[in-house]
Amino acid sequence: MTFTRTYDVVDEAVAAGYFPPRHPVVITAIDELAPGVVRMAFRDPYIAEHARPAQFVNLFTDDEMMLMPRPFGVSEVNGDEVSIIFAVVGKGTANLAAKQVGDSVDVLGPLGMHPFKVKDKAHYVLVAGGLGVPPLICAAQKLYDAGESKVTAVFGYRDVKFADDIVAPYADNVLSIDNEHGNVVTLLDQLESENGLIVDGLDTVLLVCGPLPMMKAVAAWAAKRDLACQLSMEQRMGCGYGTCVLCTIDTVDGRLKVCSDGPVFSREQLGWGE
Amino acid sequence: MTFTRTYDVVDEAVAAGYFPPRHPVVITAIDELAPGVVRMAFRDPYIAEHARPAQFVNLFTDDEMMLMPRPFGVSEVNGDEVSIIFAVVGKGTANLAAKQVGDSVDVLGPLGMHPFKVKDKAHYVLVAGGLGVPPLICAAQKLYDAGESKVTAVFGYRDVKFADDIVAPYADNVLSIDNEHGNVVTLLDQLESENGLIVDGLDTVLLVCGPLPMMKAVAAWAAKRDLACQLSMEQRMGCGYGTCVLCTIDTVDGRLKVCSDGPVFSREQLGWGE
Amino acid sequence: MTANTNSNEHVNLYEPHEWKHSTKVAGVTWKNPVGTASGTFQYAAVRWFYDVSQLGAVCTKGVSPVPWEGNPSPRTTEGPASNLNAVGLQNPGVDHYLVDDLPKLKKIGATVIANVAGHCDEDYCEVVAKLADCDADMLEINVSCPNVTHGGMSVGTDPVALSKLMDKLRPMTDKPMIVKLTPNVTDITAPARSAVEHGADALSMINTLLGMRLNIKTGEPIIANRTGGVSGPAVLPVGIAAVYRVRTVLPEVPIIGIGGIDTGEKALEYLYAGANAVEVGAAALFDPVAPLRVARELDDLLDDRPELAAKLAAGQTWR
Amino acid sequence: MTANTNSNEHVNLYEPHEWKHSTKVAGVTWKNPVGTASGTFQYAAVRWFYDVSQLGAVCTKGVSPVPWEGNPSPRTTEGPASNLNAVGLQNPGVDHYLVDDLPKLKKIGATVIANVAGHCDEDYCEVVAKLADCDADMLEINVSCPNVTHGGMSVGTDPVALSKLMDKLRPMTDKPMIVKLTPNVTDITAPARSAVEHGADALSMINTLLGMRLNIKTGEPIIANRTGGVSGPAVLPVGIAAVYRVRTVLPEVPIIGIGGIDTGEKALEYLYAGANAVEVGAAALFDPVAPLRVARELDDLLDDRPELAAKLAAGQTWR
Ligand SMILES: Cc1cc2nc3c(=O)[nH]c(=O)nc-3n(C[C@H](O)[C@H](O)[C@H](O)COP(=O)(O)OP(=O)(O)OC[C@H]3O[C@@H](n4cnc5c(N)ncnc54)[C@H](O)[C@@H]3O)c2cc1C
Ligand SMILES: Cc1cc2nc3c(=O)[nH]c(=O)nc-3n(C[C@H](O)[C@H](O)[C@H](O)COP(=O)(O)OP(=O)(O)OC[C@H]3O[C@@H](n4cnc5c(N)ncnc54)[C@H](O)[C@@H]3O)c2cc1C
Ligand SMILES: Cc1cc2nc3c(=O)[nH]c(=O)nc-3n(C[C@H](O)[C@H](O)[C@H](O)COP(=O)(O)O)c2cc1C
Ligand SMILES: Cc1cc2nc3c(=O)[nH]c(=O)nc-3n(C[C@H](O)[C@H](O)[C@H](O)COP(=O)(O)O)c2cc1C
Ligand code: FES
Ligand code: FES
Repeated sequence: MTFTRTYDVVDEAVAAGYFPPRHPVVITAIDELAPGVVRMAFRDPYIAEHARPAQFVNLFTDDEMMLMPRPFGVSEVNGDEVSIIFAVVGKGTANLAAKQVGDSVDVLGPLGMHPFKVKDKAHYVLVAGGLGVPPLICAAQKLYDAGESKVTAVFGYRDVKFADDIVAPYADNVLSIDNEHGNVVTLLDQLESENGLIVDGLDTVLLVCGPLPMMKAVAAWAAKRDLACQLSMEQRMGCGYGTCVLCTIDTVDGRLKVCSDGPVFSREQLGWGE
Repeated sequence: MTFTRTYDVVDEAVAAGYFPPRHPVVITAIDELAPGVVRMAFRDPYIAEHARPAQFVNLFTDDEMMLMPRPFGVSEVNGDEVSIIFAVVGKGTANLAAKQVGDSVDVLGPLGMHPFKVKDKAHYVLVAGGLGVPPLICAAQKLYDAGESKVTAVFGYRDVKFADDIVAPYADNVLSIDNEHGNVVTLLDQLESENGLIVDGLDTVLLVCGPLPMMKAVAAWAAKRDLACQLSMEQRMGCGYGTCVLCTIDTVDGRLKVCSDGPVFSREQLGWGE
Repeated sequence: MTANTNSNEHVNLYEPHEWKHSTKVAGVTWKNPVGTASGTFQYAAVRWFYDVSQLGAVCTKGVSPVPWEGNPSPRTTEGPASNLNAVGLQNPGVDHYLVDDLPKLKKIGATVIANVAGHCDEDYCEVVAKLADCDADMLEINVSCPNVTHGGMSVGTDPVALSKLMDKLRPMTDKPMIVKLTPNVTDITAPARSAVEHGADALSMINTLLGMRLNIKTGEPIIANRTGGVSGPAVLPVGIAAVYRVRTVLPEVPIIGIGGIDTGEKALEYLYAGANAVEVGAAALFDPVAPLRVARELDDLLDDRPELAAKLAAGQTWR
Repeated sequence: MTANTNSNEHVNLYEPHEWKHSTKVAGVTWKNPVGTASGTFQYAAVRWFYDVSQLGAVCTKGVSPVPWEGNPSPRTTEGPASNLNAVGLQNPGVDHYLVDDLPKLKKIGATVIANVAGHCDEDYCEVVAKLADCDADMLEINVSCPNVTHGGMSVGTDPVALSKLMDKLRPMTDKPMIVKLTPNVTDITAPARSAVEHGADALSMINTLLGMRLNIKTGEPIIANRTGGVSGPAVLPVGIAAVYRVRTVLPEVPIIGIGGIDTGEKALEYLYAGANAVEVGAAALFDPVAPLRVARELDDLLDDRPELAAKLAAGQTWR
């Protein structure tokens, strides 16, 4: 092959007015937040600059038996450094989890044409279940940087509360719960009864990511109260950038692509909780 | 998977009375003898103890896109260390050449049920062309250790004479030539005219390995003089241990397997130079 | 140790490049022998990554008479060195294509192959009727999708059904018509002959192999459609054999080789097997710029093969 | 970081092992569901590496009425995650088999499947006649080798020819007869049905896919036979789809799943697709002990799947 993989391709693409192709980045940190839950950080100035909440990156294993991309939501950005948090659920995530600081990994992103909309001043309630936290950490960080809105994180975990500390610096309020004690709806009810839904005169907007049943329950909860509710969806993907139509979900507008028509959809689009 | 690859499997197999399966070994040395010609050494007590001249080892790349074994003749054995010498000719050898000291590589061997026969006391003329040198270095070393025979190395190279120094300690006489100045037959003629073919009363036996045309020419040369001539053959292989019948060559006895009916065949078997 | 036998020189894909080696497929000149494979190229997505007009050709996603919603999700998983897909030809329909993708691609100067999908002969006819005088440079009739049913299996597996279809389509347009064949047949030379005898100007092959994966936690199929089409590196030898065998029985027909191409070397192997050009599919899922990279690698490899390059430029092939 | 989600505990393959999960194929009990695939197992070679009687079954290399010399060399090359082979069924003939491999294997207590090869119906008949009362536990009729010709293609691609062959073979023996199918067909369920309707007690699938590679330095085919059969990890999804589809139309017939198996997990996937047992082929080229390792891995995986394990032991399947 005449072409080596180098980060140079990012600069070359950008100089020519294009989006960066797949390229290698250097891992700057990798650690286990909870059993089987890994945080990985890598240096990528382009993604760091451009990533918006609920956008994701495609990571590639170094085993060509597993060629398909593994998509992960961007969680935090610190300078040039981009963090993701993922659960080891199969061979691909096991391969990625075995990487060391200083190793390189191939990445494509940031992807997802429709991220969370966080421009309006509001009371954002960030509702996540399990490995749904990364996009909401990213949302919290952006909202915190903008400094105009109120942010309440409502996180549900299976057991270890691995993301509370991470989101805390960016949120006004962090509520969390594990499976044994209830779920995020328990927390939402509690939030409503304790603080009401209008905080400092700001309307409540729900940003949600997590397992399907949890998202449906939250959408139903929001629908009953007529709250705006944006949900970040998952689907098995091919390309991640809109070329293969492999990642569709059924919406009231037909079969839409999670990668390029999403990953964020409104509950109206999903027809949930009507 | 429940099974990890470890050198332990060698001991386990041997303890149970079996031949070792594929197993990882640690690379102890790797350097370039000539442009594109690599010597690699690895620690493998089993192979070191059992390898006989013209036996080979199957090496495996760490890229599962290239699953087939790469067979290489054992060249030298020093204590627990086994050396091979190979040319980088394609993607597999390029992958192996990119390894570093301390890396591990999977190996199966020693393979080849019919090595050079070097038990008889004789004047062994070791004739090699290009990357045919490894089995002859191995033969020289075994003959030197036995200490009974006379050894003349007759090596033909494309250009750099990368193996003269390696074989020298084990040979009574080293003759070599590069393509620009002739070929091994030139040297054999010279040897015959200068020393005659009976040295110290010992009959001459030719052990040969190299490119096909060169081997045929040597076999013809030997036939004319009615000299014993053993030739180590190559063929694209599947298993390397006799199970797949993928490595056949045509002999007077029919299609035989290079790996388990060879790799060494007599010129009579090959029907060459009659 | 790193033996420096592979030139690992980095090439900037974004700098202007004069293509050195063109090809000709059924009279249409491609600026290089590398196109995209249908279903892995959407202009709206790929245009962000590179100037797609640089490719030899772009083959667009299959279009049907009306919008199709395709199969339910999940639609994809992976195999060893492969992708499995069961899109089921979701697409917004030919009318949308004619006012959106096609004019945009022609505006930037791309050589365009319009891929035609159908569930029955009438579908194909309706689409070809609408494309008969459009701006596309070539039509590719996809009679080989394993993920839609057409009386039980795709029309491309039945030489007689294929000949009847071609007899209807051929009179409808003067555009060069490529028939895209499936490897899921006993003998690919049979539909190949049938297509050519009934008016195909060129053939492309292969479409995906029928395949399946199950989840060993649940014991159930991963893809909602259960089976899907296998593509990517794993299918390379199957695609090469298909091209070689068809070339052997049809020495004159232009052939576009498809299946498992992700490097210039693999593209070259197809050309030696007898292809006039190639299309790159799944590789674009693993890297958006793969088709352009393959084209550039091949352009350099052809420098050392003047005989092959000359044949291709003249519309001939290695075999 | 290394997440310790995979148990990387090392297991000694050579220690005595009590198999926990058996299977039953056409009335024959296998001590575990993993056998060798024909053509990748020769007793004389493999016996050095492990006690082959430990396997569920050993399927031996195809035998013909007289010794065959097979194809010229080179006979092999590789594809991405695959092997290509064109042995052309070289073997020393059925008479040799009856006095050499078979008695040796039966002496050590192996469950033996004798694989039968032929160029024409008479060949198969002659071999089956000689094997009719031998010690082999099962016969596997290989009607699916892509590397030998039988009127242009293998008899396994033509359901009618296959039914005629089976009508001849079936009355010749009471031994359980497995018919081994090729994936190189338009619809694998057609020969499957035909075989079963004409007396096959079980089916095995898949044999190799037709494939090819060329040398890009010379532009010529690498294998002397030009095309060869593709096997190994790359073909996994194709084999699984074949088993699943046949299982769907033939709910009762015992099926042996073959193709791309190199781990217990992949063997398990075949069982979930509907297979009663599996055979391991090319993996033995990459590691001689692969079949035994797969068997041991599967034996552990079945511990957590009592429902599946119970069905297999009773001669039933997941689907
Ligand atoms: C937009 C998006 C964002 C995501 N963000 C996160 C995140 O921040 N953290 C996190 O832990 N996980 C996230 N996921 C899920 C994550 O991509 C999968 O868990 C991961 O790909 C599984 O890979 P594997 O090889 O371990 O699993 P395997 O099951 O071995 O993978 C086989 C194939 O299926 C695909 N696949 C399997 N599960 C999923 C899934 N749930 N979603 C999509 N593809 C899947 C894999 O990508 C691969 O192609 C996200 C998924 C999407 C679509
Ligand atoms: C018994 C035996 C001993 C050998 N000893 C040596 C040695 O000591 N030093 C050395 O440099 N070479 C030796 N060779 C040749 C060596 O095995 C090949 O050069 C090497 O496998 C090429 O691998 P590759 O991936 O770089 O080439 P590729 O062409 O990319 O390989 C593709 C496939 O073809 C096979 N292949 C390609 N060329 C050969 C060949 N000449 N012989 C066998 N298989 C081939 C490869 O193993 C692989 O399976 C020996 C071959 C045999 C059979
Ligand atoms: C996601 C996806 C969608 C596809 N859609 C189409 C299609 O609409 N029409 C078509 O003719 N082929 C389609 N194909 C097949 C490809 O064009 C190509 O023939 C096949 O994938 C083999 O090439 P590859 O190995 O390079 O992917 C599709 C393939 C993939 C992976
Ligand atoms: C070298 C080789 C030789 C084979 N010979 C035979 C044979 O003689 N008879 C047969 O039925 N199948 C033969 N096969 C096919 C295998 O038995 C098996 O069906 C195929 O390789 C797919 O399984 P795998 O992917 O595990 O290899 C052969 C395969 C290989 C690789
Ligand atoms: S993953 Fe390819 S379109 Fe969404
Ligand atoms: S390589 Fe398998 S028998 Fe020789």
